[in-house]
Amino acid sequence: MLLVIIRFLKGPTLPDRVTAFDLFTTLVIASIAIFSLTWENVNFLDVAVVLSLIAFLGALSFAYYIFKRKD
Amino acid sequence: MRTVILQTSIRLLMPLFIIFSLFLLFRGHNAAGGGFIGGLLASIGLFTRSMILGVNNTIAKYKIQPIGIIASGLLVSAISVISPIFLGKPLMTGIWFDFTIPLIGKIGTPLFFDIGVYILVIGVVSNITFTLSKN
Amino acid sequence: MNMNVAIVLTLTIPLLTAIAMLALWGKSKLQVFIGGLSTLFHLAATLWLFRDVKAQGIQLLSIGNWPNGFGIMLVADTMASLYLVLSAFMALMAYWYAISYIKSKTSLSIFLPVFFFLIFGLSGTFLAGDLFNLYVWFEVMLVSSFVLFTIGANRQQFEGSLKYVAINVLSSTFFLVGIALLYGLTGHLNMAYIAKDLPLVSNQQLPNIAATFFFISFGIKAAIFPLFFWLPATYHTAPIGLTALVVALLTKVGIYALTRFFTLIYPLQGTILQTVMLVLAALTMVIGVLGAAAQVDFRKILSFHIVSQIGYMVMGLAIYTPLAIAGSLFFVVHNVLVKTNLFFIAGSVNTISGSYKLKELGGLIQQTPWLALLFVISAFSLTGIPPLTGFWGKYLLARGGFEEGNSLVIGVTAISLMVSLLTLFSMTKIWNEVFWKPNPAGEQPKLDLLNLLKNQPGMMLSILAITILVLAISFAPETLINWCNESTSIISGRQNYINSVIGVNN
Amino acid sequence: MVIILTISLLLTFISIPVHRLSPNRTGNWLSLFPLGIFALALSKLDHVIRQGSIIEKYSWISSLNLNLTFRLDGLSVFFVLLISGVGFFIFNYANGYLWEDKNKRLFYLYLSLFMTAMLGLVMSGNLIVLFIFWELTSLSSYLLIGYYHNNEESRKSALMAMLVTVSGGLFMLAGFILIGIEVGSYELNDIITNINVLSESKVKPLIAILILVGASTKSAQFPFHFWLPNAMAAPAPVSAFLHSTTMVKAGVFLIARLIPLFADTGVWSLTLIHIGTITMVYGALSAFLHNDMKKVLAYTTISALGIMTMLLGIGTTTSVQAAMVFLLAHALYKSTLFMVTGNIDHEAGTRDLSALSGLGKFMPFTFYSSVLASLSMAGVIPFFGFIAKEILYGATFSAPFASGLIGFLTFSTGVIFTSIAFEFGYKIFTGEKSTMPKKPHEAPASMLIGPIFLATLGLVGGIFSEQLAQPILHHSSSQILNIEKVLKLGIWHGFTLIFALSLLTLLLGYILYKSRKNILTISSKFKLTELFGPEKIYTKSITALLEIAKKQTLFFQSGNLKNYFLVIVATLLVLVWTQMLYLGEFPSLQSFEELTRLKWYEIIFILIMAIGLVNTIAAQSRITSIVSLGLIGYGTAATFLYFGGPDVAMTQFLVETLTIVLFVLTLNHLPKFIPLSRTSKPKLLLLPLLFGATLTILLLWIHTLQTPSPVKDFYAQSSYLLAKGRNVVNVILVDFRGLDTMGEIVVLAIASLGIFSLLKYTSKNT
Amino acid sequence: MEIVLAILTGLLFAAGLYLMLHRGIVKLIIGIMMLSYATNLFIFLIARITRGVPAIINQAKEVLTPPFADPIPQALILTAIVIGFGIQAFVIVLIRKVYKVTGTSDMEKLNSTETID
Repeated sequence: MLLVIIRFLKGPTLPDRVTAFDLFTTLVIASIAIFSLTWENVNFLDVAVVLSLIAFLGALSFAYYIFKRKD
Repeated sequence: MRTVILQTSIRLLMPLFIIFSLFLLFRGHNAAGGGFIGGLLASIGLFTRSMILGVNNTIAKYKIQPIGIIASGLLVSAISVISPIFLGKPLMTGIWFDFTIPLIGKIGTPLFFDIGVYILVIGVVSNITFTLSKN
Repeated sequence: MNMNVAIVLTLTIPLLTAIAMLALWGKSKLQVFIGGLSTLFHLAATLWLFRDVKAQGIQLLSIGNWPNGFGIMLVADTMASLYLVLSAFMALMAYWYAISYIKSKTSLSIFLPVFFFLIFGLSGTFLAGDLFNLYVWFEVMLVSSFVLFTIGANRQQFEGSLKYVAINVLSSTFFLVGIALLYGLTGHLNMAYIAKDLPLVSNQQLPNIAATFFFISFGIKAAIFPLFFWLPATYHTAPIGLTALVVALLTKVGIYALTRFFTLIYPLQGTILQTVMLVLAALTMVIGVLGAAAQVDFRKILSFHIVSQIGYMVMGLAIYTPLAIAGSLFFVVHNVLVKTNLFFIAGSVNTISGSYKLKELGGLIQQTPWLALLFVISAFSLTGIPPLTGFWGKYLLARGGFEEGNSLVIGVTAISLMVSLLTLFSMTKIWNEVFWKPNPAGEQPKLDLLNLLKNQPGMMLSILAITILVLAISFAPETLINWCNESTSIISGRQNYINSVIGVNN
Repeated sequence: MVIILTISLLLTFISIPVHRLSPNRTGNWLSLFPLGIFALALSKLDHVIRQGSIIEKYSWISSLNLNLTFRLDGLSVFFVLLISGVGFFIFNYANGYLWEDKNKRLFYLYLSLFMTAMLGLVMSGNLIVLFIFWELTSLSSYLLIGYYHNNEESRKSALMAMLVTVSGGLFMLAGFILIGIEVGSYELNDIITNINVLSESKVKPLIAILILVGASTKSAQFPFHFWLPNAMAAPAPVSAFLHSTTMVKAGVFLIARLIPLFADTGVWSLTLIHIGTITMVYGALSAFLHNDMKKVLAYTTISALGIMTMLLGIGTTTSVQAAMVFLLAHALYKSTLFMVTGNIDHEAGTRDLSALSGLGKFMPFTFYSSVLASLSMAGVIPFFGFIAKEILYGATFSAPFASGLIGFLTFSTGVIFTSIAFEFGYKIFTGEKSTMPKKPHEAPASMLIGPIFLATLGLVGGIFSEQLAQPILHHSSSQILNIEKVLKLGIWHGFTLIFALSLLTLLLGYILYKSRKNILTISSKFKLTELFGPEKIYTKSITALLEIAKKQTLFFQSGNLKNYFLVIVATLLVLVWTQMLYLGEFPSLQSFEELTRLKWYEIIFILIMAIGLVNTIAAQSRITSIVSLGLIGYGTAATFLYFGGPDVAMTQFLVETLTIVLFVLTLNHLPKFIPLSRTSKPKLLLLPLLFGATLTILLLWIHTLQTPSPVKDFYAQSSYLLAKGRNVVNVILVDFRGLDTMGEIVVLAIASLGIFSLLKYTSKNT
Repeated sequence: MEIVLAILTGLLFAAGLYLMLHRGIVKLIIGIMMLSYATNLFIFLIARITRGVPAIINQAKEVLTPPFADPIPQALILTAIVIGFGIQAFVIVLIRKVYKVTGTSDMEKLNSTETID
């Protein structure tokens, strides 16, 4: 996780950061899953599912932006 | 953004978004979820679709008129708020029907209220995102 | 079961109308008709509520039929219902004005639903018996006003609204922090319960600090010095027809919230905040009126005057004697009527002459003597020339202040009297420049009352109606003064409010 | 009395309809109203003289204990007669004077409004009612002075008059309110009956001063006099009515009214005598030094008002009687002279004393009235002015203190008055005809009735003073002081010292008149009239006020949002810290010990949030800062999650994502960061840090208190049983606190409408 | 934990305000957003936090038994988040418009409404 952060901080280009962010989201999803296991509560798992569904959009919109910027 | 992979995947994902959002909506009273979360999820799905397949395409497919959706969402909520009045009870008094529906649970005005929220959120978010992307 | 049908109607009429406006998107004739009916019904509902409150005391509505204190409660006491009637009346006036003012169909289609959402928010604000609920109503009202300020916007409107929004976001932040602090201290969100439990809190500083957050937050809304900056940046930018209701009531909602908070939840008597409020009230009056003196634009002068007049209302609250608070309430009613009317007249002048700039206007006393007369009544009422309404407000406050006897209070009261002189100064400036001075563009064709009514029917009707009401209050202030006194006796006897809310279950 | 007011009010309302029916004779028709009032008052006179005052009381605002009380007693009946009597002539006069004026319908409206206010003022038996009419006279005077509103001077003069009189009125109001607080009533009768309550009050001298300020501004006493000469911008009938006969005497009236209350207050009579004497001398001297006929008359009026104030201040029986006699004499000759001036101005086109001569041939009737009025002013036997001067000299020379000085000053004033009377009654009408802007001719009849009648009355009244004036004046003055001693008026009192002084006045007056031209030449070298005076202070303070107003507005309302934030937050922090330090009761550090321990994954998230935070601030590009913002948002959501808020976390995740996407979508339309935003960083950081620290402290502080929440427990108990939901948060949202959610979705709907309108409807007209 | 979170909240408040004080119009909105995180955290923390136990009644039970996270602040935050979202979305579009109309992103240049003329 820290490695992701370092990538994020260093950049150097925008796609780097975006990818880092995306990876970060994945890590968050994973950590939530673990968390939900430790507390034995299913409710937390739903959060992970939701997050996994929308994480896609974040990356997509950044891609969209980069796309547009290059035009 | 019209890559084939994305286009295919969103077509596949769309039903998933909708179903999961409805699931969250109806389950909300008893576990994490609810109208707002469900509505947001559904509208994010719609939004993703419109980013990939185009706004007009999405509007055409789902016959979306944001202002109308907002109005109907508000109306559903408002009716569930007001209806107890006709039974001589204060606004928003929960009225529950006796029967339960599998998967959803008990039916009552709070549920309708939540459905109203769900509809409204879809309307609001699609209104915002569509006007933004059209502009 | 606690239910008052009038409260229900007060809230549901504007909500359903707003929904109807959305559903009938584009069918403007039908919308305007329904809207007109609904503003009338809404006024009727508030009057009904007011009558109920007068006859039976505090009216409650426990939303969701939950035991008191656990659900959200709507509470209507005399003050709240008086504000409600006032706001419903102003809504009716603003509606007439707007539908004859707004020419563009697209503006109208946005305006109508938002206008009714605004009424919804206003009604909720006055009825709220729960702090967080109050926050929600505030936001409904604010967001509506954001939208109204930006309809069909020009550069100035955008700039003004951006500042307006930004400062109000800050205000909402303080509000939420205050709510959180009070929840942390008492475990309640219901105002009456907080009021009951707050004195029992072991720590004495934290309630004071929480009150400070509320003071700043409401103070921003009420436009007290030094928190008023958003007002002169915004109020003069948007077309008057669109924002009349906001201009009329928004700051007074701040005053309402201040009065409610500092009489019910956190009695002001003997606190540091009382002194602070007194001093700030004096500064607000002076700075506001000086701002008005400096301006050379019809609407800008009026905007700064709002700030100045807010000072009087805050002063009345801060003096904290029954008479002074009654005076403050009277002043609110007076000011809402008169100041809105002045804004309306400014809009009407603009429709006739096409400008708000004093140097581009002139000669209106010859052109439209009737409008001049209407202006004179409102303007001199604002400056407190007897026996117009402003005088009674000024009198009640001055008497309340001098009676109190504390030297700071007397000083502030004396300042308030002097400020009314400066108010006169800037009102006569408008009169001089707009009405007396020869029109720089040469003589204009005459417009008598009938012409005016034909050219701007809704606008003139509302101006006339408000003027008649102002005159009626001027010559027979007894009733209103009694109502104000009654409201404040309920405020001072806050126990009554607390008991009514809590008592049903105990 | 209410009937009198009703008639007058009716006059106000019908003035415009009457004008519509008969545009050229409006004034004549309307003058019937004051005539009627005069007759009515006359019919009541007998009753007042025989049986004392008539009081009518109507309850008005009972919660404020405020009644509409009117009283017709010796004093007020005198004023009512004066107002309505002169009013009758003024309406007729105005008809001629404004013959060619197109806008005169408003003039009659204003004039009738004024008359109503003035009648109400003198008849009020309640201080607040009196104040209401008082302010109305200021207001109507404003409208009348500014009647020629196309002229900038008129507008300025009107404003000046109003500001001065209204500011005085405010002092007076404060004084009245204090009386009300001390005595518990505003009724004149109650106050007089409870005079000892007021006498024992500590604030009585203050009240006296406050009221005197009000009276002085209205009655143009030094140093508030300057508005009156400027008020001469008004049409002549206004000057003749308001600014010589009636309104300016309201202050004198008020002082007379309140003498019973304050006669025993030292500061009252001292102030009055000082102000009065100064005003008298100052007014006379200024009058002498001016050449504009209206200005000269204005200054003599100021001087005369000074005399009345001084006389009332002296407060002896004779002096109060003298005040009333002089008031009447002055009213008669001064209104005549104003109308004469109006005639000359109207028909000859100028009112410069030095430029006028030989008018007598062309304006015989005007000449006649001017001569008579001037003779009265100079105090020539057997005019009423003579009687007034006799009794005036008598009163001043017998004043209880400084009688020599006061008497001498009064005498000198009399000399100046006489010299001015020569100008008005002799100089301008005789000799060779000078060149004038207009070809002079006699004024129309309606402009002559007034001057001729009033001037003649000055003569007749002098001869038959015992029959005509004595009863009224006796009762008005006895009303003031409860005087038993009967006022005796008559021409002949024998060869007394006073009579000698009267003759001397005439003689010296003539000499002064002869040398006036020379004195004026000398004085114009020194520009005596333009010396530093109260008027300069007024204009300077108005300019300064505007300057300050502008500066402070630009300072506070700088237009820079940053400053607004700074000021607001600074205010908050100052107040919060004052509150915090005021009691100085801080929690001990031990109370923090039982706080929850950290877990490793939480540390990581907090670290990430901190990094995101720093990165957001430091970011050079927009996209980086937005991504970092997302980091914080997700971190917050994770925090919610870890501490038992899956709903909140989910919502936060969703909203966060959506906001960022929205942001990114609009990013192309948004500006790049501007480097200049980083100029004053460290300084700017201070306040936010303090703000953050304050909130941190508050948060921790609250944690040291243990507060049970019954609401929370209730929700825990009844969420499933009563509201049939297991997710308490959701149940709160849709049921317990569903109204919040209703409001919240309304907010969303409005916001989306707003965005819709911003994007759709404004793109064209940018 | 509370101390750390409280400090973090304070820092968020500080950072939000600091960003709002900048001249750049985009920083204003970022500041507003950060302020709203801070407020939400503040409300969340005001009730004592409880780790890992959401306020959801177990299928087997009928009432919620301690320990559980205080649901009231959560409900308040939910409302506040949504309202905040509405306002933020509006502001984002607004600043886009402001920039488009005025052509400047410097807050200090946006003072045409407060001139005296």
